[in-house]
Amino acid sequence: ADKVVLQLKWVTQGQFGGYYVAKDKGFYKEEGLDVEIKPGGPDIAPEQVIAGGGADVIVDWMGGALVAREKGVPLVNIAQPYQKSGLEMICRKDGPVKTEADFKGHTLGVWFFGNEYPFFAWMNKLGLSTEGGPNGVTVLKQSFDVQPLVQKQADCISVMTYNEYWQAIDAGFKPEELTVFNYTQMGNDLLEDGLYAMEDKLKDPAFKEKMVKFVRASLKGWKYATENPDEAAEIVMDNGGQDENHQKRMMGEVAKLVGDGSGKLDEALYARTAKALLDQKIISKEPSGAWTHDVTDAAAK
Amino acid sequence: MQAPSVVSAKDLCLTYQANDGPVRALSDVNLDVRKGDFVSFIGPSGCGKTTFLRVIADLEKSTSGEISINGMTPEEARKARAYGYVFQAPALYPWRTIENNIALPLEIMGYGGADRTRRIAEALDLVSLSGFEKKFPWQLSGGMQQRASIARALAFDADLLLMDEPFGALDEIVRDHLNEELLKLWARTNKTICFVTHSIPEAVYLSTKIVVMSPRPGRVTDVIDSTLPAERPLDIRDTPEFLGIAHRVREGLRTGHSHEV
Amino acid sequence: MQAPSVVSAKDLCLTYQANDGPVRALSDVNLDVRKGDFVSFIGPSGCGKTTFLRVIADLEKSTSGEISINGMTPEEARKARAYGYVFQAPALYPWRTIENNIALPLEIMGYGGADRTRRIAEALDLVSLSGFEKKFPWQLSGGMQQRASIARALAFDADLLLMDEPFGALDEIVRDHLNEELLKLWARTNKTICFVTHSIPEAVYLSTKIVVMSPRPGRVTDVIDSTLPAERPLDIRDTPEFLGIAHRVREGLRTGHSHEV
Amino acid sequence: MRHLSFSWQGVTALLLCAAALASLPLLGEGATRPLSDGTASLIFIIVAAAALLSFAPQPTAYRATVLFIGAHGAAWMLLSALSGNEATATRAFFLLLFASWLLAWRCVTELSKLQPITAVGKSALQLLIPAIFGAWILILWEAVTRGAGVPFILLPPPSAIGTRIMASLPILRDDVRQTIFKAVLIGYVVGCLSGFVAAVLADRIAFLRRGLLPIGNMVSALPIIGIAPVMVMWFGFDWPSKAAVVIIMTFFPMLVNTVAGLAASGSMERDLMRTYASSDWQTLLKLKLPAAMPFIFNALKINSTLALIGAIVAEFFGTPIVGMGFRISTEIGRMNVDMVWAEIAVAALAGSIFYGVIALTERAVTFWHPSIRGG
Amino acid sequence: MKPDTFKNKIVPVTTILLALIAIWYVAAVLMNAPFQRDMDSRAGATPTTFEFVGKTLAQPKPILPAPHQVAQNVYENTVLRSLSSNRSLVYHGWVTLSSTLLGFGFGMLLGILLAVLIVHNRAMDRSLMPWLVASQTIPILAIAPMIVIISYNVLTGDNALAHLLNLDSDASRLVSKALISTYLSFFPVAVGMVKGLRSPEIIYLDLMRTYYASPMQTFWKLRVPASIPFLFTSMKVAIAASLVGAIVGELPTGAVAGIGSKLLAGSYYSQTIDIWAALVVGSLLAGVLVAIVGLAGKIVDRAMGGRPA
Ligand SMILES: Nc1ncnc2c1ncn2[C@@H]1O[C@H](COP(=O)(O)OP(=O)(O)OP(=O)(O)O)[C@@H](O)[C@H]1O
Ligand SMILES: Nc1ncnc2c1ncn2[C@@H]1O[C@H](COP(=O)(O)OP(=O)(O)OP(=O)(O)O)[C@@H](O)[C@H]1O
Ligand SMILES: Cc1ncc(C[n+]2csc(CCO)c2C)c(N)n1
Ligand SMILES: [Mg+2]
Ligand SMILES: [Mg+2]
Repeated sequence: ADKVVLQLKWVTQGQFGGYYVAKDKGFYKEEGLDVEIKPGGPDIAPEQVIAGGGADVIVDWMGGALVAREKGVPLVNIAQPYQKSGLEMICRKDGPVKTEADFKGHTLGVWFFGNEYPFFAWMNKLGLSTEGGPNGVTVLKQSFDVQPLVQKQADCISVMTYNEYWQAIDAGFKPEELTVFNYTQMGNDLLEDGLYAMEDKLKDPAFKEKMVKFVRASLKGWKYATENPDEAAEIVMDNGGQDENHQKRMMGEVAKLVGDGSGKLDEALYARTAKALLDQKIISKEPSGAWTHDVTDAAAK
Repeated sequence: MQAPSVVSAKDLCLTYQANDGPVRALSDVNLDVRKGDFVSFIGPSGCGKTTFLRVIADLEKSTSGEISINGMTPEEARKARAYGYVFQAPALYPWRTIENNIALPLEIMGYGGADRTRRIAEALDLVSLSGFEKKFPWQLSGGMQQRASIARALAFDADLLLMDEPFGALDEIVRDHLNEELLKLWARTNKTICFVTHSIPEAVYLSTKIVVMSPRPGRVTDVIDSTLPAERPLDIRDTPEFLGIAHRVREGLRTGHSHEV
Repeated sequence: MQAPSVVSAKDLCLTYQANDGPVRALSDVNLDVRKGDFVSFIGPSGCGKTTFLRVIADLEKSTSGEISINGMTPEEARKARAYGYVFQAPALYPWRTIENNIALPLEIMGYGGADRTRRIAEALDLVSLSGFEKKFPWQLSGGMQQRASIARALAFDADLLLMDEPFGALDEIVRDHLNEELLKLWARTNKTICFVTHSIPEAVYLSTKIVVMSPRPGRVTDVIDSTLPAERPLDIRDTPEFLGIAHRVREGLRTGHSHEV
Repeated sequence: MRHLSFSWQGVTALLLCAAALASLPLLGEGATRPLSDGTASLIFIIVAAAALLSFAPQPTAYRATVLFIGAHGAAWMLLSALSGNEATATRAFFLLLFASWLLAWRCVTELSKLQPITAVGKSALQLLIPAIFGAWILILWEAVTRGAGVPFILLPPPSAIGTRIMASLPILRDDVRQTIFKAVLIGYVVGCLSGFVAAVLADRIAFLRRGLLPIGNMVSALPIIGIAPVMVMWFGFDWPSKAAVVIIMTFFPMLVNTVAGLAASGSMERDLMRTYASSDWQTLLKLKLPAAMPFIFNALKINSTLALIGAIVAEFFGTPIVGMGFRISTEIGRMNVDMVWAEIAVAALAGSIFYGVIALTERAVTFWHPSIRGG
Repeated sequence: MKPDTFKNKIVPVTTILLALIAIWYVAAVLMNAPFQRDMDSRAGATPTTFEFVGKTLAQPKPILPAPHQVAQNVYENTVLRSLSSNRSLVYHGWVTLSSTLLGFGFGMLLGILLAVLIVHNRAMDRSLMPWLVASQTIPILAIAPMIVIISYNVLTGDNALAHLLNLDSDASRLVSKALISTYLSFFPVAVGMVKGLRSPEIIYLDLMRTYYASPMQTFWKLRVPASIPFLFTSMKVAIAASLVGAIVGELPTGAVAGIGSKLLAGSYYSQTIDIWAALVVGSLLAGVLVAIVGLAGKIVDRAMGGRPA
C-alpha cells in the first residue's frame, strides 16, 4: 500500500474525527493507502513538519498556510473539510463586556501560534488598538484552558465551539451567563482546518493521485463521523483521545462546521482570508496558486 | 598544698572503629596534670599521643574511663574555651592571609579592635613571622606554616595549651628560640601546657613532668617528674642532672619500642 | 677520578611572584652533587631548601642560572624518572589505602604482579608499617603517614632520592632506626641522596656533604665535606670529629640567623 | 635546529584541497552568477598557501596570523560566492570550506599556546579564541543553510537572523526587559537565596536535613511544563508567575550544591573550630561557607542558564504579549523563524554575559581553590 | 535496616510531609474558595462554613486539588489499572523513566567527555566553554519540537545513520526524546566535572609530575578520584534535569505516552487533578532517582575510604 503521513494541528480529539474514522473503518485501505496519523500539540507547527519532510499532507488553518507559503514553503490547499469556523470569544455576563463597544480598556485572551489572525483582523475592523491603554484592548496570550475566565484574569477569552466552550460549561457557567461573539456569525471567520500539501510534490501525477485517494477516503470518513458522532468519538478515544463525553459533544459540534461534506474550498472565504492577512500586513503580497480544486474535483468523481 | 588538678584521667580507654576492625589507641591511661605543669608527652609514632590530646580537647570521646578538665567534662571545658590547641599539621585556612588566620580565634572569641591588632602583631613577632602578615598559607614554607599555626594558638588567652609537635619542622636555632619564648610565656602566665614532642632534649628542657608512652595499645609506661630548677638557661642541657633524666626517658622509649622495629 | 656530577647548579636564582610583590627564594646558588653523594641541606625555616629540591625535581622553573641533572635538564631527568621525591607533607591520596598509596608509583611506572607486591611489603617493612596495609591515611598518626610517604618513594628504583625533612615527625628511636636503614640502603645501592633536615646530628651522621643555607634571599653559605668514615655506627656521634663538624654546622646556621630572630 | 612543524589539521586541509580539486566545480547547475575560474583558483591558493606556510619554522604568533588570514579569507570568499547562487553548492565547495575550518582550528590551537605578557593582550586573546570558534559555527551554518538550500522555516541562515536582529531592536529590547530584567533576575536572586537558606538551615538542623532534602529532591524535578500553568493560575499572567517558575527551577541546584559544599570542609579545619568552642553560626560563616564557595558557584553557574530557560519556557503558558518566550512561541507559529532565532541569539548572549560575570566573580572569591590556582 | 533509620529518616520525613500536606489543605481551601463562592452565589446556595470547606475540597476541576483528591487519582491510575493500560500512571511513568535514564546516560557520557577535553586541552577550554554556556541558554521548549521531530525523521528515514543504527520506530521515538534529556543533563555534569577534575591539591599533582605519570595516569589515578564528590553532586542535578527533559520531550510527540503527555492532556481539559497526579508521580520518580544517586555516592565514598562525618 502507498504510505501517506498526515500531520494534525492539535492532539487527538473529535476535531480530527473524520481522519481517525477513515483509518479505523478501513476507508484508506480500500483506496490502497497506508495512512499514519501524527497528532500535533501546542508547539508543533505542521508547516515545519511538512517542510522537514516529516509529513505528506497536513491539517492547517488557512492563515498559517498562507504565511508559510510566503516564507518559502509552497503549501497548497487541496481540500477544505471545515467550511465554517468554530472560533468564538466568550465573556462573563457579570463582567464589563456585553457588546463589541465595551471592549475598550479591557483584557482579552487570545491564542497565538498562528491562531491569532482572525482576532487581529476583527480588532482591525473595529478600529481598536491592541497595545492596551484606555482606548485599546489588552491582549493576553491565553493558555490551553478556560482558567483566565474562571479566575477573572481576562474579561473575555477565546474558545472553540467544539472544545473550550464546553469546558467553560463544565466549569459551572450556564450558557445564559456567557456573552458569545461567534466569528462566523459576525462574518469575521477565516478558514480553519484544511488539508495542505507541497506544491512541488503535487506536480508529480502519482503523488497527486495519492492525494486524490486520500481526500476521497477522508471525506468519506468525515461523512461517516458526522452521521455517527458517538461511534466516531469512540474511535477517537481508542486512538488516544481524552474524556469520552467531551469527545462526543465535540463530534456533534464539529459536524456543524463540516457543512455539505464536499470538502471543496469556498473561493469567497479564501479571498476574505487572504485579504484579512494582507490588511494586517501578515503577508505582504496577494498569494497565488495557494489552492486547487483539482483534488476535490477528482475525488468527487 | 598541691595545685588544683587541670587534667585528670582515670583508666581512660579509647578504641577506634576502623573498616578492618577496632584499633585500641589508648588503654587504661591514668594521669594527673596540675595547674602550672608543663607536661611533655613522648613516645613512638602511633602510640596515642595525639589521640590523648584530642580526648582532652573533646575532639574524640573516650570509650571508657573518666577524664575531667578543670573539674569539668571535656565538653564543658571546650565550651568554656579552656584551652588552645596546636595541631600536628598547620591547618591554616587557604582563603585567609596569615594575619587573618591568626585573627580567626580572636574574631570568634570576640577580641575586638586595637586589642586584636596588637595580639596579632605580638604573636607574629613571637614566631618571627613579622613581614609575612599578608601572605597566603601556600606562599609560606612548611616551617613557616607551622609557626603561623603556633602563633594562632598563642594569640588568645587560654590557661591550658595543647601542643602537638609544634616544633617538628623547625631548625635547631628557631627551635631553641621558641623553646625559650615558650618557657618565658609559661613562667609569666602560669599556663598549663601539654606538649607532644619527639625530641628528648626538648622534653627534658621544657617540662616539669614527662609522660612516656608506648604503643599497641597506647598506654603510659612512665611518668617522670623533673628535678630541674624552674629557671632554665639553655646550657642546662649539659648538666649531669639533665643527662640523667634524658637517659631515663630514652630507656623508657626503648622499652616501649622493644616489641617492634 | 671524580664521580660523575648528578646535580650541578650554577648561579641559580628563583623569584616567586606573590600577590604583594616578588619573593626572592633562591639567590646565586652554586652546587655540585656527585654520584653517590649523600648531601644534607640545613638552614633556617624559609631559606629555600624546599624550593631548591623542587627546582631539581622540575616542579619549579628557575628564574635565571643553570641547573643540570645527570647532564640533562631537570625536565628530561624527570621524564627519565631519575629521582624519587619525599615531600615535606605526606601527600597521601585519601582514597587509597596505605598499600595502594605505595603501589601508586609502581603502577605508573609499570612494575607488575609479584614484583609489585614484594616491593610494597619490603617498603612497608622498612618503615615498620607492616600490618597497616589496609588502613586509609586518616586512620594513621602523623608520624605513620610520614613513614608511608617515605615507603612510597623507596618502593621504586631511582638513582637520585630527594627527601624533604622525611623524619621530622618521628621519635628518636624510629629516627635512628630509619637513619641506619637509609645509610644501609645508600651503601648497598650507591644512590645519590639530597636530604633536607633540621637536625644537626642527623645531618652530620648521614652526609658526605652538608650544605648550609641562609634566608632572605636564600643562598648557600657553607658547604662542608664530611671527613667521617663511610662505615658509621650510631655511636660515632660521640666522637670529637663528629662534634667538630656539628659545631661548624651550628655556627653556619647561627650566622645565617644572625640578622633575624 | 629548525624543523618544519607539521600539524594534522594542516595536512588534512591540503588533502581536502586536492579532493576538492578533483571534484570541481564549486557551484553546480542553476547558479545564476557562476564563479569565475580566477576567483575559484584564488580560493584554492589561499587555503593551500596558508596550510603550507603554517608548517614553516616560525614563531607561534606568525603562524597564527597566517592561518587566521588564510582560513577567514577563504571562508569569506566562499560565502560571498553563494550570494545569488543559493542551493547550488557542490561537494567541492564543502570540502574547501572544511579545509578552511581545519586551518581555523589549527589557528586556535596556536593561539592558545601564546602567553601574552600584558594584561590587555591576555584579555584580548581570551576573547579572540572563543570568538573564532563561534565565528566558525556561524560560517558553517551559513554555508550549509544557503549552500544546500535548507528551507528558511526550518533553519534560517545567520545572516538573515542578524538582519532581523538589527531590524527588531525595539521589540527585542522590550522582550529582554520583560523576561530578563523582571522574571529572570528576580527569580534567580530569590531562588538562589532560598536554596541557600534552605541548605544552611538543613546543615544546622539535622531534623530538617533529613526531612527536607528528600522532599527537596522531589520538588526539583517538578517539570517546568507542569508547574508553569499552575504558577500562571496562582500568580497571574505577568512576570511574577515566570519569576515563580525560575525560583522553583533554581532552588534545587543551589540546595544540593550548598549542602555538598557545607560538608566539604576538612575534618581538621572543623576540629580547629571545635577547639575554639565556636558557635555553629561562626563555624558556618568562617569555615563552612568559604569552603563551600566552589560548590556554591557551581550552582550559581548552572542556575544562570536554568533561570533563563525557565523564564522563557514559562512564557509559553499565558503571558502579556511581550517577552522572549512569548515572541518565540508566537513567531514560530507565524513562521517567522528568523525572529525566533533572533530571540534565541539574544538569550544566548544574555546568558553568556550572565555566566561570564559569575565566572569572574568566582575567580575573585575562590582564588585560593586549587582549580583556580592552577590544577 | 539500622535501628536509627526510623528515628533519623522516617520520623523527620513524615513530619515534614505531614506539615506540607496540612499547608496544602489550607491552600486548597483558600484558592478554591473564590470560585466556590461564585458558584454558590450563582446557584443561590448559602452553605455553612463546614459545608463550604467540604465543597472547596471536592471540586471536579479545582485550582488546587486537595491532597486526597490527588492521592485517590494516583491510586486509581496505578493500583487499579492494568500496567499496560493507556491510563495507567505506572505505564506512563515507565515510558518517561526509560527516556530519562537513556538521556541521563548520554548526558553523563557527553558531559564527562567535554569536561575531560576542557581540562586537558587549553584550546578547548578557551573556545568550547563559552559556547557550551550559550547552548544552555537556548530555551529547549522552543527547539524541542524541532529536535524531536527532526531526529525522529532522521532515525526512521532513509539515510546512513538510520541504516547503521537500525532502530524501530519505538526505539527511535525513545532516542529522540532522550536527546532532550541529554541536552539538559550534560551541562551540570560538564561544569561539575571541570571543577572536580581540577580540584586536586597542587602537591598531589606535583607528586604525579615526579613520577612522570602520563596524562592518562594522572587522570585515572588522581583527577578522577578527586572529582568524585563533584561528580555525584552534579549527577543529582543532572538526573533531575534529565527527567524534566524527558517530560518536555514528550510534549511534541503529540501526547502519546509518558508523564509529559498526561500533563499536557490534563491541561487541555483543565483536569487539574490529573495534572497534579502526574506531577506527583513525576516528583516521586525524581525523588527516587536522586535518592538512588545519593546512595550510590555514599557507597562509593565509603569504598574510597571516606571518613564518616
Ligand atoms: N581516626 C582514626 N581511625 C582509626 N584509627 C586511628 C584514627 N586515628 C588514629 N588511629 C590509630 O590510633 C593510633 C594512635 O594514633 P595517634 O595519632 O594518637 O598517634 P601519635 O602518638 O600521635 O603518633 P605520631 O607521633 O606519629 O603522631 C595509631 O595506631 C593510629 O593508626
Ligand atoms: N608558592 C610560593 N609563592 C610565593 N612565595 C613562596 C612560595 N613558596 C615558597 N615561597 C617563599 O619562598 C621562601 C622559601 O621557601 P621554602 O619552602 O623553599 O623554604 P624551606 O627552606 O623549605 O623552609 P622550611 O624549612 O620551613 O620548609 C619562603 O620565604 C616562602 O615564603
Ligand atoms: C496554544 C494554544 N493554541 C491553540 C489552542 C486552541 N485550540 C485547540 S484546537 C484548535 C484548533 C486547531 O486546529 C485550537 C485553536 C489552545 N488551546 N492553545
Ligand atoms: Mg600525632
Ligand atoms: Mg620546606
